[in-house]
Amino acid sequence: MISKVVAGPSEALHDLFDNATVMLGGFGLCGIPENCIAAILKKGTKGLTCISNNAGVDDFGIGLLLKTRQVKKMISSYVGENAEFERQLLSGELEVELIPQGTLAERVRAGGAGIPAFFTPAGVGTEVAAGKEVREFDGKQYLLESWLRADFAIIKAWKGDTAGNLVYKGTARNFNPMMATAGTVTVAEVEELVPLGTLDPNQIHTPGIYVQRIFQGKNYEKRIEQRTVSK
Amino acid sequence: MISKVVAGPSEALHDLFDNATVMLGGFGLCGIPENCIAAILKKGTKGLTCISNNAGVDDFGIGLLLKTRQVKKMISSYVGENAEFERQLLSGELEVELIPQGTLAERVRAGGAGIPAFFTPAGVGTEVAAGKEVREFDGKQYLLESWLRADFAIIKAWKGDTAGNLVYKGTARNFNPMMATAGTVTVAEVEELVPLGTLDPNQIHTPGIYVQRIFQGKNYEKRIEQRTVSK
Amino acid sequence: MLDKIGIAKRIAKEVKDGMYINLGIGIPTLVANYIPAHIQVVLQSENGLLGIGPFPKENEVDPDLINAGKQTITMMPGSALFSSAESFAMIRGGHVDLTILGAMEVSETGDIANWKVPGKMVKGMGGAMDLVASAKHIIVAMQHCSKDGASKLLKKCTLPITGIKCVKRIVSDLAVLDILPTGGFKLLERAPGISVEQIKNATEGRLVIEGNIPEMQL
Amino acid sequence: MLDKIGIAKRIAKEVKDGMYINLGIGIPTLVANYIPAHIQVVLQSENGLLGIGPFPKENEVDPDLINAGKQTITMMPGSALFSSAESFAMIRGGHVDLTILGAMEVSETGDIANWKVPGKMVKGMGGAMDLVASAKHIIVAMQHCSKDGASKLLKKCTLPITGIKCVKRIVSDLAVLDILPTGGFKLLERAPGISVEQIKNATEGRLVIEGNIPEMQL
Repeated sequence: MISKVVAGPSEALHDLFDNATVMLGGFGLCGIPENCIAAILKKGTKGLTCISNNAGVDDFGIGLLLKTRQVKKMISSYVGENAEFERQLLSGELEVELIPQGTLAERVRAGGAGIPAFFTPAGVGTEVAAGKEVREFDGKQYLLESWLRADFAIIKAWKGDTAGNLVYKGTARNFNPMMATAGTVTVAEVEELVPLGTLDPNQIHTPGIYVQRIFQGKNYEKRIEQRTVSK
Repeated sequence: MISKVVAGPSEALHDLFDNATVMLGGFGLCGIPENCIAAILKKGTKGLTCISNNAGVDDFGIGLLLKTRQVKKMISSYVGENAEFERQLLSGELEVELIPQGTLAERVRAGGAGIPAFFTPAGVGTEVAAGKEVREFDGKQYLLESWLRADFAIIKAWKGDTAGNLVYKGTARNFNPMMATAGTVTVAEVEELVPLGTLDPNQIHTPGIYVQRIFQGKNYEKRIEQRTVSK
Repeated sequence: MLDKIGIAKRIAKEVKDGMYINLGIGIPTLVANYIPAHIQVVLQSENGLLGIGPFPKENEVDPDLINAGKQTITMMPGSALFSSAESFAMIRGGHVDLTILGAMEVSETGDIANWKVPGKMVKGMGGAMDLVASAKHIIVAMQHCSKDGASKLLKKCTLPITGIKCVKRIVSDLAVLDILPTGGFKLLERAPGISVEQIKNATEGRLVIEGNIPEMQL
Repeated sequence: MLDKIGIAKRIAKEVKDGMYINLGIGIPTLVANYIPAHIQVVLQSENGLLGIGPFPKENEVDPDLINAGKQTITMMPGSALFSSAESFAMIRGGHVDLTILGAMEVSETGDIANWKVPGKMVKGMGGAMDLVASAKHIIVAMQHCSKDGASKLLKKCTLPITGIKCVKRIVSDLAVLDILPTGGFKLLERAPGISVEQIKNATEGRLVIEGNIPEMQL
């Protein structure tokens, strides 16, 4: 199998362009592509539409890209931990589209799976339903929701091989597997890049077919938002 | 976590009723629930609607239930290896609904995932599209297909724990994981029943939430349809 | 009048052996502390885990293992990890037996409002809309009235709603109530020391009172 | 006139380094044998495998590892296993670069018929309808004419179709042809020893011939 390994995030994102739509994996700060976010910051790409469940915190994750005004629009389910975000939103500098978390996850999966639209009950009767087709099945109402795809899907995995096969760890899996399937170009950063044949084929979470570029990430900070311990 | 372990297939299927809709995992004879099929044969349940990608062969798999006329209807994508099947179909004893394989897989997934309908391109312009809504997205035509659910989903896994968490092996995975999610009662037979905590949480293919009953299977024959070897 | 812990304790009594449960942030999270030891349940975290364990010891903290509230957690023997799509497939497909969540308002037809307050920063609905639209059984943990005494159990929600006709049961600081299929709050239990009259005064929506209303046992 | 191996050899030349490919049963399966050693491709088996390896040695046979034709197979280093839903998500989502399959008829607009013959036992479409409706690039391996000499490259298919406007290229025993976006079979290459006249006579649908038509190189 051909190798999809690139040297690092700069090479992986060399053709990221202004006004691109970018999916970023992660839930809160868990499982986010730290190396790629740093590279986008350095590259200075502007006008990004970011599809990500959350928007990071003020000084980490996507929050870093908000601070530098590289993000034009956020498509998320929850954006509550970020003061700069709030400021830009209230001042009208930032567009935000809020989507129920399960609908977001399924719309991304649908994007990767070639399903342009599907029915879901989430949001029926709420403002989320505005302008959407409502249809009843078996006595229950559902909304028609469409797929989401992106120019770039940027994801983080625990281990990956040179063919792009990926394994995630713990709850750092979250949105990463679906986003991997929905990018025209999918870039995966991994904590451990392993040789072909190292991963058990039965235990691969994301088959390499979805991944165009992969690199060994560095210096993972893995910041914790709510360190909660028991005695 | 509570244990879902039952003694064997008879106990697991004690409440299977005549005219039930039953999903059976497997592709060809690979990954089929051999023990449960034997138990249904013994129990003599009649009028079954079986949702399964294939219909077994004359003397194995679902073919055994066809021979005893326990099956009223087959919902499958390919039923080509079975002479008794052909005879019953031509004589009108057996109803058959043929569904494109990917549509079948996705309809079962939708059943488990609470998605009553979705759009897919498979079958547009063919007889499969008869009576179905056609809609265009981004210049391409799609059919609206509905979910599939069953009274019983009967699946086969490699390993399973007492909470119903499952791991499959090789291409014996196939339809089993989706079907596990789409049964009112899901029965899993496993080659190896292991204690709670034995399976790596990161490597579970089917979380136990989908499984109501699990048992240690016996005497797997694992018949091969096309033994093909290289020198 | 119940405090938060009282509400959590009362809700814990609704939990049955073998249930798969999703707990929202706030009071619902506290419920886990009061489930009796002989009752075995599996807690779902919608970011991709079945089988939430206790918070970790300092030396067990793993940044790759958090709950939906972004808190560090541990797993139980028998836990399973999965993606967000699988997690909400589970929720949407009706596989989670019980959802417990907070609310700012509930209507007498079971509508719930808990995600947005006009004029305040909108943080997003997270998984709440999926949970309320899909759950087989929803129990709401809430204050019966706002700080200025206005009822939060209403004829109709005034805040933007999260889901319609979904709430089945409410445990408030004053009472336990069911939403009737035909509409209305059916009073089941009074909080210790609270009179039916006090609950009447605190409930704007249609309150249905039949027979003697017992005091809750905690 | 090419035999089956000749058709497979010619199709093998269409394969590019790094491609993910789904091979149908019959001639398409043979294509794998003629892909040059320096070209690395990944073969998909729609029953849940990327990275089909050679057939197993007698002592390696594993009943839990078969291809879509139900034949025992092996895996390659870097293989990945998955469910049927994931497999067709991959196919439907356009992640497979090339699909090679057989056909009973192809129309000049790219419709394909390959699953059902009226009057004969219907075995089912299997994954064929998903594959043809979704593939980015489809090459059809087929006989140009039936045994009694009737053309299978038609204005319009006479058999029940598997998919519409999907075939991009045909490699038959007589020729290589592309389906033009506006309709019509554009003749690209002749099989060794076959004349343009012979191909004309064997093609019922609109045949487009421009310039000199070279003989294929195998």
